[in-house]
Amino acid sequence: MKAGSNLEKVFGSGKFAVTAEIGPPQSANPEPLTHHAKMLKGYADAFNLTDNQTAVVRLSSIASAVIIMREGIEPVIQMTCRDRNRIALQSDLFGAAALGVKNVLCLTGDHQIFGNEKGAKNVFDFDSIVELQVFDQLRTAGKQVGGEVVKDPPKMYLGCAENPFATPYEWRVSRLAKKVAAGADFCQTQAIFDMDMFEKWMDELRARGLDKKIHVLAGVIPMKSASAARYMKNKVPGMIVPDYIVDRMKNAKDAKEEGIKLCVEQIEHLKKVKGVHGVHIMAVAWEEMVPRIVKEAGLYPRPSFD
Amino acid sequence: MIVAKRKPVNEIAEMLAPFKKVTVIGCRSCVAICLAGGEKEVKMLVSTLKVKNKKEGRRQEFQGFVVERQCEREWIKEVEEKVLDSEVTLSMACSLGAQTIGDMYPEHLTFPGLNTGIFGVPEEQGVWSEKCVGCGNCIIHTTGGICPISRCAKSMLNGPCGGSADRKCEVNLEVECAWAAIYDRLKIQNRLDLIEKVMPAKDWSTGHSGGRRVYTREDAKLTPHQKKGREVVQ
Amino acid sequence: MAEHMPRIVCFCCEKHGIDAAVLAARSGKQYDASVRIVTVPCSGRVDGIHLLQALDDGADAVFVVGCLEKNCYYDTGSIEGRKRVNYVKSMLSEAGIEKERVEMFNTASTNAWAFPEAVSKMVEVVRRLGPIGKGGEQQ
Amino acid sequence: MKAAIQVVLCKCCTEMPALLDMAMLEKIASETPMVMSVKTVDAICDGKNLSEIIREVKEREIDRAVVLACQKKDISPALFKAYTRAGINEFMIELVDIRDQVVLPHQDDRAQAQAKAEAKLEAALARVVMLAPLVRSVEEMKTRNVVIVGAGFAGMAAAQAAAKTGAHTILLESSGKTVKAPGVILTHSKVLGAKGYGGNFQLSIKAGEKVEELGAAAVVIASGGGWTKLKGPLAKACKEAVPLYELYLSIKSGNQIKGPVIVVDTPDPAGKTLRVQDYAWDESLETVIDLKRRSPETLIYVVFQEMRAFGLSELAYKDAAELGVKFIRYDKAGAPRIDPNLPGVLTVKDFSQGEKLSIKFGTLAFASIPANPDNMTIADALRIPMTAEGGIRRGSVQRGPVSTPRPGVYVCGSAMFPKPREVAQAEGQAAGAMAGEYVMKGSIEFGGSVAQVTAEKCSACLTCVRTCPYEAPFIGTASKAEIKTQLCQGCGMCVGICPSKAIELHHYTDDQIAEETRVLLGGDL
Repeated sequence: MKAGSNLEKVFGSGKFAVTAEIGPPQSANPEPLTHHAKMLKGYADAFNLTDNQTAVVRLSSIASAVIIMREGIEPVIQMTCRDRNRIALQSDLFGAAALGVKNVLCLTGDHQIFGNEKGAKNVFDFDSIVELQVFDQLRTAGKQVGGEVVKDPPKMYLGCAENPFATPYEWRVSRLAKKVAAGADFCQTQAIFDMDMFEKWMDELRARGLDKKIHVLAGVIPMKSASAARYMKNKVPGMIVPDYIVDRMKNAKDAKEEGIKLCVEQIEHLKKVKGVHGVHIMAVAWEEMVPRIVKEAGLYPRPSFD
Repeated sequence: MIVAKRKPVNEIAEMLAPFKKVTVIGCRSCVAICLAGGEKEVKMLVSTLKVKNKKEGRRQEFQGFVVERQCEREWIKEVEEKVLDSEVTLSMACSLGAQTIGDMYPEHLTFPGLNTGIFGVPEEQGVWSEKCVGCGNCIIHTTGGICPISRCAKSMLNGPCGGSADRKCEVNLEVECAWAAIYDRLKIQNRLDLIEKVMPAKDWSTGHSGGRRVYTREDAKLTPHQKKGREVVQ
Repeated sequence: MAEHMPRIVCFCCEKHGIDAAVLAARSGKQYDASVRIVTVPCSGRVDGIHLLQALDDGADAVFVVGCLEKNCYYDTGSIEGRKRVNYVKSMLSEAGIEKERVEMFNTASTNAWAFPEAVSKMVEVVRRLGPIGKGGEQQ
Repeated sequence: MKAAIQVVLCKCCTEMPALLDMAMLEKIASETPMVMSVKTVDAICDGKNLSEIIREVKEREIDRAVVLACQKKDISPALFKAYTRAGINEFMIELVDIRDQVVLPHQDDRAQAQAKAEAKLEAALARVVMLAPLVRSVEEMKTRNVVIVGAGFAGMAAAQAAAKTGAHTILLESSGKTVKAPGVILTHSKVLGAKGYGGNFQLSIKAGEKVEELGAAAVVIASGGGWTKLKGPLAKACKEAVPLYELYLSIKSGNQIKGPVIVVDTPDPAGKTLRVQDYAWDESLETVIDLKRRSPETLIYVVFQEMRAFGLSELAYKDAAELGVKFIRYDKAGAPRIDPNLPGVLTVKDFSQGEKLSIKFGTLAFASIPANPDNMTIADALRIPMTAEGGIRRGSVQRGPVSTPRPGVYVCGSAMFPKPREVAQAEGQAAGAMAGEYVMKGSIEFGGSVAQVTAEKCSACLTCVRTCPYEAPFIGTASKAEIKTQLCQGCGMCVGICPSKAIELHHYTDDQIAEETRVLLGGDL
């Protein structure tokens, strides 16, 4: 056991894991977090708390984690390199561990140009791979990047994100290999709509034996409408939404129902892909649908190790 | 070279508004070449300011000229009288030129006429692109000769971020993803093995993060014995 | 108060531009006498400084006449001319001065209307905008 | 500044005095410092008056002159010759076109015309003292060779015409066909590169297997080809569309053509670059008639924006119509379109009937032939511009309809864009004659009003090098820009763009232009 988190235990047991995302509020009010925590408790093995996602200022990931932990559910905190240098990153990791957090997702972070503080000075002291490497060295060797020895190092289960659809495609698997080498234990993928392309990526991944070294959580997004599908297809860089999915959403009588149905079908499909060890459900601003999706995908109840 | 851009005329006019006598000094080096602060731009700006004053009924006296390299004291010294003969100097050089004049004549006001931007390459006439940020520790031999620190919006050291789509940078879709370019270059050079290597944390202390940098060549410096007059006193 | 007499300078290329102006005159076209032509070999010879200095020297408006861009005697000269005019326009707008005071026109040497039309457009601009600043006349 | 100025006022018979107060102009002139002589003549184009002017030049040791008359083109030869003979440099004469710029266009406004004439005179007086004498240099041509690239209709006509002038013609033909034309004929040959300039080119050519150097005083490009890359929305919507030329060849070789057949003039019917030439029309008629005769049951539509049947091709138009070919004319607003969701159907609004038509087709052709890929090599070698469609771009019509922007290089026939045979031949004759005449002058003149770099001010920024269409500026051994005077045409583009103001154009210096402008605006003389 690297950190002893629930998520780590699920993977260790060989069960198909489920994680979901909770977006912290754009305010100091903890209430939405507790509300979602209560609603989602028992439907996923761990919950991601985004770190100022798309560079929009939100309640901090670590604080949010502590708030949902009070409700008895397990957090995966996110730590981007956009806003912190190596001093802050290591310090925050100490802090998070001290507060009982056991999973951390290492991200480079969205550029501030997309957020609500466009005039910000970014940091990017590290990129996500360096961050993984540094955190891995901290937990295993108890050594900071600058060489300082840490007596009680943070025990963390390290995650990373990967987009199988970003260019250059030939390089995407190598990128994941680098993350594995840097110390990643699990990987969440960008939302998958193009199954063929994803499976090709998985084939390559398995060919390099990476499925034995990292737990892949395939990302899914339930869509509310055809316009959401079109938006993701055209406006989100690095996301591929095939035309037939846009058409299916467009032609549906009840787009929301269709979106849920599609998401469940996708999960069913992903369950069968060799090397996929779980799904990560990103129901952005639609968290209340997570229980239904998990149930309909036959992933309820979640395993318990207590 | 250093690439700069003229400040908007109204911003310059506002800076200069309280003064009656203005000297505008251009520079014949980098900023002339990047069409921002050579003799032509100095004359254009002075003429525009005069027309603006005419429109607004303001009276100001201008003199405009260029020096060879505004960042070097010797060149400024040659035009000292003209500089001090005005209430304010508008430097049409990069900020280095403006600061050289400012450092030489601390009581005299020196204002910037340009915004100094980038270490840039003239890609074609009228286009300059950033290709270095002066990190003080060059690594482009490992990245196919392409600098990811300056050419990637996030200064990624280990490959493209997830926003790289169609080989473009998500931050500016007009700009090529630096890592897509690096990948291609390494492929041509048959050195793709390099991208599999995890690059460790970069030491930024050689850059601006290490504090203001002064590079010296001890063998080139003049000893006190070699200096003359005022140079010795300073 | 007497109406302001416009003062307009035209930098006219020696090729199609001047030929068009001459043709206009010889075809009996009449245009406002406020326009003063400065002959240049090519509209690409025009420097932004010339245009701005003319405004400073008392012109209410300045225009450049060059060959048609696809039929320029010096091949790319009138394209250069247009770019210079556009840059001056951008500087004027930054300075809060009406950019319509500076304009580029292109003509074929065989077009007898182009030059008088350009003049009346510029005269129209000056009649609408008046001199640059109140001080223009009194100074 | 010392100067001895002569001011000449031409009455242009009676035109000037009818509007202007000549006495006032004389007074202004005579009261200006350094003006030694003021002469009013009835007509400067009258030889008698000229000799009177010149006598005064000698008597009063005049070194420069302001002449108020008409357009330079109309009076220059006689006046300039006379002044030159009297020892006054041609660049020291300031000619003011008072007739075309003041008298003719301001007939109704005597007061304003007078004020303008006075300002013009004063500006000329201000300018004339700033003028400097300039010399022109002469370089002998090393050969009398006119090299003609391409032995098609245009090239052969060019060779004939050039030979008539006495020039030595060398005809380069890329194929091995038999060519009957005067002068040297090199088959299996093409131009690879070129050095030098009009009058003294050094061409590198491939003749057979050998690469040779060839001196040329002038070059005529008659390499043929067309202008059509299949670019445009129609070509994009219908990937199977072919150039008409290919359709023509296919019909000739007896292939089955899938009907119905539509011939459209261009793949970009609503675009700005539409250039329907006689060629396209003639070729279309010939093709559709051929097809209709071979397979009368095939439906054929010809969709054109302009229908131009000149001369005898009017008969072909009639023939085609009688055979049952449908002609549809359109305008830009009703331009043909293909909906990507409905490939194989062309919709177009018939201009004459105002009816919107949807036509199913099996074959779509554009009235065009492919560009000649050799044109790019030729244009590259001679450093002349190309059209977007892959043809050679000719220069301004003021230089002559078969001139390129580069002196000594001429272009004719379909090398520019597709042309009917007769037009190509006529152009070939013109190009050959012009090239011949150019070569037979035996020398080139250069210098005079050209650009010059002040090395100390030059930042070697390359802006002039990149901007000049004639490639006259280059960075010399001192790492500063220099101007190759033989190439400089005196346009002054480099001067206008130089960020360091390191280049001046003689006769049109910044100071001269600024001073003229200032005085024209009422500034003190």
